[in-house]
Amino acid sequence: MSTRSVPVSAYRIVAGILTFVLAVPGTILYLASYFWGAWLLAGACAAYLADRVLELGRPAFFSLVRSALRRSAMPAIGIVAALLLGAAIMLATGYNPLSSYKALFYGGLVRGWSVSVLNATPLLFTGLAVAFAFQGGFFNIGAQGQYFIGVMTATWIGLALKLPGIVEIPLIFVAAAFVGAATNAIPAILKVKTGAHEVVTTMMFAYAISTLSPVFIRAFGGDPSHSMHPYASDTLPEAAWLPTFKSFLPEANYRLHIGIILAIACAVLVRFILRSTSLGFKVRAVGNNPMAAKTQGISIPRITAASLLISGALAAAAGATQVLGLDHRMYQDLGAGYGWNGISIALLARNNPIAIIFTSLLWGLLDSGGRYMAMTTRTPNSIIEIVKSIILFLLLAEMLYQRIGLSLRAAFSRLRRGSDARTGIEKEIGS
Amino acid sequence: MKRFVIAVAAAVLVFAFGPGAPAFAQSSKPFVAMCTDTNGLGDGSFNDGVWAGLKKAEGEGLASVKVLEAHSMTDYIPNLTGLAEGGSKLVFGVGFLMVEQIQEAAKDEPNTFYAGIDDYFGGNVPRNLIGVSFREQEAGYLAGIVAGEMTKKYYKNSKLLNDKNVIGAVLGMNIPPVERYLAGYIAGARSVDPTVDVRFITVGSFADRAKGKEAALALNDQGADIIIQLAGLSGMGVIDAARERKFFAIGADVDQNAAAPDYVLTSALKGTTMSAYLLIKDLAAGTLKGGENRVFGLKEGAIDIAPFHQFDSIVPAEVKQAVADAKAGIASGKITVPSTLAELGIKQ
Amino acid sequence: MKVSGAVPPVLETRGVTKRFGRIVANHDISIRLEKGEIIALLGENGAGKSTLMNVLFGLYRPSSGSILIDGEEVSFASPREAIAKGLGMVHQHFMLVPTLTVTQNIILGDEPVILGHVLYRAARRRVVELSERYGLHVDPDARLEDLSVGLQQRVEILKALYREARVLILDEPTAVLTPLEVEELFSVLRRLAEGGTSIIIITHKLEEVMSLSSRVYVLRRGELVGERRTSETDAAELANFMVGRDVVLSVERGEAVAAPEPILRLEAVSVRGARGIPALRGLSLGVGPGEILGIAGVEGNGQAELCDLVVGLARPDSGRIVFHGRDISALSLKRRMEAGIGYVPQDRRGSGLVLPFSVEENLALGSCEGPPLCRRGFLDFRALRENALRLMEDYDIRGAGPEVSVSTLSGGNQQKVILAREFSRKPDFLLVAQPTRGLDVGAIEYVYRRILQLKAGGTAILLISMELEEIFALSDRIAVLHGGELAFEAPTSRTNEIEVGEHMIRGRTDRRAS
Amino acid sequence: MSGFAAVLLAPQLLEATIRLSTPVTFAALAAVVCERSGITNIAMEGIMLVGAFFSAYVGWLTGNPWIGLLGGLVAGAAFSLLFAWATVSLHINHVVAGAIMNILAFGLTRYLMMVCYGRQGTSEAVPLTLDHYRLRVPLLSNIPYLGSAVFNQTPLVYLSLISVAALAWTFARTRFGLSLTASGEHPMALETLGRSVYRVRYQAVLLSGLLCGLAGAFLSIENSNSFTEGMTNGRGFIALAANIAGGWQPVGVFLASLFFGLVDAAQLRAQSIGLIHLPSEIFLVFPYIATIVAVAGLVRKSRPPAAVGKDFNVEGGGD
Repeated sequence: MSTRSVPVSAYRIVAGILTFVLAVPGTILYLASYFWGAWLLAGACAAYLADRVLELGRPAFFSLVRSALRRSAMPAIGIVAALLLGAAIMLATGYNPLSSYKALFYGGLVRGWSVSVLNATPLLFTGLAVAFAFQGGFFNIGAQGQYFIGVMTATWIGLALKLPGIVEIPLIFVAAAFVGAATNAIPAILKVKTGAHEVVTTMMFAYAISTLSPVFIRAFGGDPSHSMHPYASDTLPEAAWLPTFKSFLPEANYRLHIGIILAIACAVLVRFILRSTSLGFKVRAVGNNPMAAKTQGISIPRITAASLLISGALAAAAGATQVLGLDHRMYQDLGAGYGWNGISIALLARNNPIAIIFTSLLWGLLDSGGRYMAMTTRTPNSIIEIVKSIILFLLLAEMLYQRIGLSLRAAFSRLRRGSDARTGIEKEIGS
Repeated sequence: MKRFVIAVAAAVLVFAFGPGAPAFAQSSKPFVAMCTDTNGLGDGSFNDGVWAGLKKAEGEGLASVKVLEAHSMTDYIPNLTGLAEGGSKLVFGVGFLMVEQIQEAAKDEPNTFYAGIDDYFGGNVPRNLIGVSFREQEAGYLAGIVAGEMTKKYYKNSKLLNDKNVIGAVLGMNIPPVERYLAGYIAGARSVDPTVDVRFITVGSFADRAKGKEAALALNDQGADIIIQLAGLSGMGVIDAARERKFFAIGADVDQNAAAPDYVLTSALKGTTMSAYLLIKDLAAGTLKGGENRVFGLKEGAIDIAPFHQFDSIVPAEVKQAVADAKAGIASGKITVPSTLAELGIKQ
Repeated sequence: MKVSGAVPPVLETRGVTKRFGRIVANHDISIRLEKGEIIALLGENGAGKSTLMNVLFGLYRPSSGSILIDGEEVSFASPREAIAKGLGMVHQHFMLVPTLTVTQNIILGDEPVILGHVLYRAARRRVVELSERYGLHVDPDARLEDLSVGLQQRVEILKALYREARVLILDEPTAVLTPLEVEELFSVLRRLAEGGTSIIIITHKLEEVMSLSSRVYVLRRGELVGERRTSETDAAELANFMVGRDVVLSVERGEAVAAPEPILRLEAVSVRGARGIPALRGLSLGVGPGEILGIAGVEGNGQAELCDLVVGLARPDSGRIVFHGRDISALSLKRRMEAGIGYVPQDRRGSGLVLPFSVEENLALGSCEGPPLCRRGFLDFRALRENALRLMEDYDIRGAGPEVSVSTLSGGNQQKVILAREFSRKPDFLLVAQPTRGLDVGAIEYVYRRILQLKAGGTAILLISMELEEIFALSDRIAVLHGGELAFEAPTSRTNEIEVGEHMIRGRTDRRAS
Repeated sequence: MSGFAAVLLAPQLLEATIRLSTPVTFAALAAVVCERSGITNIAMEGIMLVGAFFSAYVGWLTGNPWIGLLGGLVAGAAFSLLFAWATVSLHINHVVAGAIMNILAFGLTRYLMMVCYGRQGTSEAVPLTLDHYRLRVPLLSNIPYLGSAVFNQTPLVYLSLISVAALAWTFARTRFGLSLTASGEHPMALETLGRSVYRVRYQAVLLSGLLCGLAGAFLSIENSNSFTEGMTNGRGFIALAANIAGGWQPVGVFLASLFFGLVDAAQLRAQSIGLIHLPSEIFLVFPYIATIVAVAGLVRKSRPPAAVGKDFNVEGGGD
């Protein structure tokens, strides 16, 4: 209701600058296991909130906060409930949930935080890839395939060209994104021309790519008679490696590379594309109602193709980051499941790019914490997979909450009214 | 030295784990651990083999042991370093997929020895790192001799054999260790009879049992009466097929006779067990040396062929003699077994 | 609960109320139906007629109130129980499975079976026998999707008869029928009533009420506002009841500026429909500036194809479309939009709006290519917001701010969003299809006023509507589409509803005569 | 020696085709039942895996493969009911729910491996497999070419053939089949005729769970003798493709599954004949390519059930 434009005060400028200045180093420090970076982030939050208060005025601000809290209540409840269910399963099968969870979170958030971040990096990219396709109404179930295309492209260029890193790394990213997009062009064309369902085609492409990848690795794996470990290609020259955090933060884990920063930047970029560009607007329109988009002159095939291509590019960027940042070579596919996990992450974030940053970190920490748990307790870390699927289930089953809410309300009203009437609990949902 | 390590390990544990410190670092024996690759224990192969070596050492009172399983490649480093933090003195990383990770782990944890089973490290190897690799072709060669002899000359000894002089191999994926096995196998069979027909099929996965079976059946349809499995878990399917169609299977890596005692003729043994055991023994004796690649072959006692079990009577003394001769020849260097298909003139 | 002496009504409701969340769709409704009687339930769109019928039929459960059959209170948990009690329903949107045969459709849900195995031969015999008994002829083996709409409705009625329905409820049965088919339907219904079946017909068409039913209930905004014997009332009184005031929609149309040169012209355009059958055959027409041409016709006579063709969702098989003297047949929808063609689609929620989008986003839909809303591929949020605020003010869009999702708006306000979007582009030509379907009277008047304003500004308007009233209220000229051909065309002042209705039924009389 | 054609024409190829296609046939039939009722099911992979695990586990515990089979069926049914609850009652998007079910199945079977066997990888072998009950049909098995391949088979292979016929019959002739079709084409029509769409869809998903359970049991206790993690290896997705290529018809789907099986069997054999020298991966990629081609090529000729994948909500419809 506050549409009157508040004159931009000096306070707001300061708050804005402060938010940015605190948030960026805070994020980087925290990701690098400098946990005091959290203070900077808290400061950034405070500055941001102050800015919002100044912008909206107090009542509007508090109603905004309330609605934000209400919106985040369900995910929080879902995650807690999933952990409780996981605990119940552990108890039932003879494992100690308390010590397991203690190890899980200690391992994921503190001890193995750098591993959590490393895990989250490719997942953030594939999550964005899946989400972008979703926004355009398309289910890219084969992000795994495009991931490997990205890996191959990065390996190939990394090995073939000997350029300074400042030139080569951006070049590799651009090329990987391009080839990844091109890979998705085939399912896109099949979808547009024949209607072949993308769930099948992208999946089969992913299988085909991962089957063929050894041929590629052999081509770049040096002489097989000398190579004792043929699943991997040759190592990329160091010039093509992504810089590590250690190069500017000495305490950081030496494997931690700046891929996560690129991924977060990518998430911000994707949000910007979806929200603020004409293309993103059209993608969302087509995803939500293709018929209406069409009658407003938006070309469905073109937008479908565009969202698929961008999706493919993002998945390929995941592969390139993994090669340049962590592996420095190509490994054969072992079903690492970046594609599948990308789907989970996108679903959990409801395709919101900014939320994907957090869901991918959640997945990453569950993975690394789960391993720590398996290492220090006897609990098998496959329980983590179960907990993950329960989280997904609980967060997507809105109906469940409506049901529970309705029956709770009915139960209350029955309590209040005694037993005079059978109150019909209807499975109504207002439209 | 030993005491010092334990003290360090204990300190690490206190800091790392707090109150819930695990129980495994309490004995005075050196603590030895292994990380499986993604196939995990129960693969009837490398992982099980190394684990058997650890158990053997534990049985002899040389060490206390622990195993940690990996489910994806990103598990490797945390597993490898985590075990060192947990006080392990020697950590085995199983499988060539860990080659990069184990080097980094070794850099990270200089006070722990790392042994990469099936790994070969080029260049300068860190002083706490040991590469353990094998001459699989020698095991393949021995199996090839048995298969070639039986299918050519002694097919009348068993109803499971035929007179077609065809033998087979089922491969999981087309990778060099598998290729080395196969090259040795073909060379061994040809050393018996140059006209022997050796056929092989790649399944495309180390975990698709149904397809492994189908590949073996296809080879059997083409007359192969002895088939070696070089396919990991898919190889279980080869044994399934042997049981169903009644032909001989040859196991690989470890003695797989127990999987189907009536059909597994023998197994080509890769001494993951022996190599692990030998390294632990060195460790216990304080003579373990890092910074090198150790290639275990027949000569070192890490490559062998499994006993014939109940087929001992079917396999004639001549065959056993031929195997023994080959062993001697290889050990003495008189026989050099080819390690690639290219050397045999087979195009890939 | 029996009234002593008298035979209880076949069907009765007492104080039925149905709420959806906070919306009250039916409030305290009591109706009564005697054996062999035909009653009508009259009301505008959204008056709550369909909800009431769904309550009767067990699809919805009443929030309060009771339903009595033969004087006994019943409570239906599902349609199955309603069917068992002798209720049969013919839905407005047919509940028929297009890929199944007529016989399968009729027996579905009540198949003659032995151990789960359907006795198709017996079922087919039964269907043939039924259709002969009631004169409802239809091929029992035809696939449903191959039948005409009229025949499909027969199948619906047969479905009810197959279940030995004593009460037949028909929801807007004539909406999709040609007048000839309507006559046939009515005679079938009368015959059924004579045979003892009780019938409820739900409609918003006064003539039908007068010609068919013996009693009529009028619903308005979910409430029962009147009950009359048909013989004791007339159309005017019922209309009054229905809309809640005296006069409907006499809008001051203003005279069309006589313009010799049409802005948009269709020249002998032909096109095939979805299943390859010619949908438009050599259609020619033109609309001039400041003129409204109303296309009357029964639904399914080529209106949908005409829309697609004019706006560019389909290409003609032959003939041309000329706009401002230029052939635009090959231009894409987008190019035509840019050239000045606007479109208010019939299906508001399906193809007019992106429901999860906010009002401002919906208003920007289609203008997201360049200035003023978009610069170099980036949306200008401030321009978007200003545009929305201005249009919301201009078009009286109420109920929410610009940032609120349109799905929360009422139907009338949603339609206003579409009008605002299309009108604000100042089109030279506008295609309007069914602009007032499902709107309340206030909204209808508003929509009419805006359309006429636009016309006064010199825009050429092609109005497609199934409502004759609407056509006559707005058009300067009226054309009738029948079987994909132009059956009739005349200035509004020189024709009347009877003449136009005749052509809607019979098509081109001149050709028939020759 | 013997040429390419000789190998391809050998009866053993047909046998191999049938063996390779049997699990896919079961799963594809499951897809048909589900999709014809209006539920898009991509959870087949997961349900199969759960079925395979429990078949092997119960078979190992009891020593009787038939009881193991029952265990697999019950587990498949129970797991599929969870899927039905999610899609039908909780109205979660079908594809999304299916994806979650797959993740759950992978995690669950791995977890249960640790709980039940204390290790990963491969489970204990069942003492007796269903292969033991191979049945040779007396006269028919003497038919040249077809006889040995089709009429000297194991129980679940016969059952898959019977299932195809039974389902074809079901769709053509039974009340249940008619309800399924109506539920997938026009659910509201079915609902207004007094038959609950929810109920029909629950039944359909349950039946598909049983079929997937059979597919899993085939893999673990008929074609082999123990459970191996991830042993379904994408067969659930191939089944989805077979369902589309087979035009949502039991017989069509059976033929499509056979075709995929044939491609796989043929590529394995083609590798060992030695006519063409190519990296083995080139052969291995054929089945995937064939799948894409089949789906892209055939998808236009048939059309999916009109309401497949769409949520159905009795009172949610409104206007």
